[in-house]
Amino acid sequence: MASNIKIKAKISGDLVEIKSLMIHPMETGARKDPETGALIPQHHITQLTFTHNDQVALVANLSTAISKNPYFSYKASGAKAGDVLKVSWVDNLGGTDELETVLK
Amino acid sequence: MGRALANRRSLRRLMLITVLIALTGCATEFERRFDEAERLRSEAAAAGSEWLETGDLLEQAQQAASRDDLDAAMALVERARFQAEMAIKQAAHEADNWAGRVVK
Amino acid sequence: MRKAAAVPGAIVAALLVQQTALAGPEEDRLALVAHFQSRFPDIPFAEFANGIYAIDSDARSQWLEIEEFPPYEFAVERGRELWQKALPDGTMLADCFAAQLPDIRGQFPNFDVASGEVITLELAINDCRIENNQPPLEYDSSEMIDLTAYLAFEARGTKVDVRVPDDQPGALAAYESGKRFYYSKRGQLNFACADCHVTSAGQWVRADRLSASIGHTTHFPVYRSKLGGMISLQKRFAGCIRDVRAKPFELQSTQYRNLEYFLSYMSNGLEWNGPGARK
Amino acid sequence: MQIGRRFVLKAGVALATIAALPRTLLAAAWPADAFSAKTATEALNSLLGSDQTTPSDQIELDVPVIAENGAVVPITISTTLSNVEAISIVVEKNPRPLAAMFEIMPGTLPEISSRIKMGETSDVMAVVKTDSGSYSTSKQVKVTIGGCGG
Repeated sequence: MASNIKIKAKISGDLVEIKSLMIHPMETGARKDPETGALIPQHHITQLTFTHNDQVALVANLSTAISKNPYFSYKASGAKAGDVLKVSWVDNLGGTDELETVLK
Repeated sequence: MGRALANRRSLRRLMLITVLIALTGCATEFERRFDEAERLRSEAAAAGSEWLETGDLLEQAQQAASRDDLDAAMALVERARFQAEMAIKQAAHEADNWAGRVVK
Repeated sequence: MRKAAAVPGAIVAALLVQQTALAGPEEDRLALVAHFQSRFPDIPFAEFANGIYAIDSDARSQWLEIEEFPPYEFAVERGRELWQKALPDGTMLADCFAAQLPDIRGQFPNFDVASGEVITLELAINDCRIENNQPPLEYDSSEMIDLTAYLAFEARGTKVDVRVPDDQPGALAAYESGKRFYYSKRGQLNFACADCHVTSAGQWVRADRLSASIGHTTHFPVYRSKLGGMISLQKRFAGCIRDVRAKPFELQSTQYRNLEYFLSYMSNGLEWNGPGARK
Repeated sequence: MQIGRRFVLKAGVALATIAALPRTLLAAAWPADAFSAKTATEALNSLLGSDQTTPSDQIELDVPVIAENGAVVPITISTTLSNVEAISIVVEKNPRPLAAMFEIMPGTLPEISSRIKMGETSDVMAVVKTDSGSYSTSKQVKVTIGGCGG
């Protein structure tokens, strides 16, 4: 199966720009199921962590106000080809996902 | 052809209703009007011109009738009939007028 | 046309009626392109493939932000995996198509002489499955959407070139039926597709600006932010028809396939640029 | 990292606790109180210990004037302030105003983009926490109810 996290990284000089997209419903808990009328329980990523070669680069603490299928981008210095980039998240229901990629 | 068939079908239904009236003495005015509205709805559908709610209105009318809320049922049938008639008129009007709108 | 200007009105009217009856698909298309180019003189023809984002700059910049990393990329990836997976009897979907991968999307819609019907990409995919003893996919299933998203992605950059063969009266009839659908008012609100997307393109309906007809079919399936998911072109037809408060038709009904045939022809010359992202 | 982990293994105690809370080693815990706050003031108080931030023109907040769709509003925040520790997004009129808080580690530039949800037209505030205080800038984003496309 295809991964539920995607990463695009672009190195220019010393800088790397990292873009990431992941599949997650990011349910607010206020939305109703159109068929049953029942509230759909809150379900959202709480913490998303980016690491470069095991060093934490960015931690995103999130609420349900992040759009469904979340997207993030940031830039970091001191990056070079061969560096290992890892993205991982945990959500409020205990779900997790992660993806590791090597910068090219 | 289709219309003749439909007429014959509704004639048969009318005969059935007459028998029912004779047997039960009940008011089947609703059923008569319902069938008429349903016939018009399917005529509009055959012309590819049925409106969004017409079928739902007829369904709601049937539900109201099964609750013995005859006033509501009649009002709903009336709205459905009106919509179906308008949709048929619309289709006839468009048959003569659509081509005039084509950009030349 | 210029000559006609000197002729009395009634004759002009008669000539116009006759012209309408005689206008073929290519005349229709050129007239529509000319209509939009005179309405939006600053928009290059190729840009119409981007729909409303060709017209509205604030919306365009938001769209470009989404395109930085569009959620449809997941659909494309899943579609690629489905495409590369053999059916149980060993057949590849690709075996059913005569064209190379980038050209498959552009082969549809077309008119099939044998069945006398318009064949869409979705129909062709299901025909392939049925021939190989597989159940057809639901038209709005994620598998179908993913496959069409992948084929749309592979077709990027090729040009729309829908054919209505002169020697096929059935093809012209299907085209004409789609055209009639597009220009006929329907529903409680009494709107034709063309009322919004030809006559009023660029104007506002409540908080939305109306896109132009040409380019409407180039970028499907699309990821709708509003839905948080992908939808097909025909599902979008159904949405528009519901919006004018008419009863939508079944996906891949004759009505929708003929409409797709007509409307795709109107986009001839533009690039296939699916899958897309829309609000 | 590597040494720390080996140390824990050697210690042989509290292993389960550490494993259950790996992120506490990496970053602060998810600030539940700030995220459940119902006003921007409460959220900032909880997050920064004060709702007072210094308006700064060294923060660039890029958001649309009119959101195409309130469910997906692109946002980019960058700043030339130095020693940035965190960047937060506060949507004042959302039921829970704090949308996100990004912890910027050394080596990471203070420039992030995301896509957020907005329930209605509101001021959107970018709050930058540095080692010398909290700074902010705000912009209004209009959210409209769609016609046919929306």
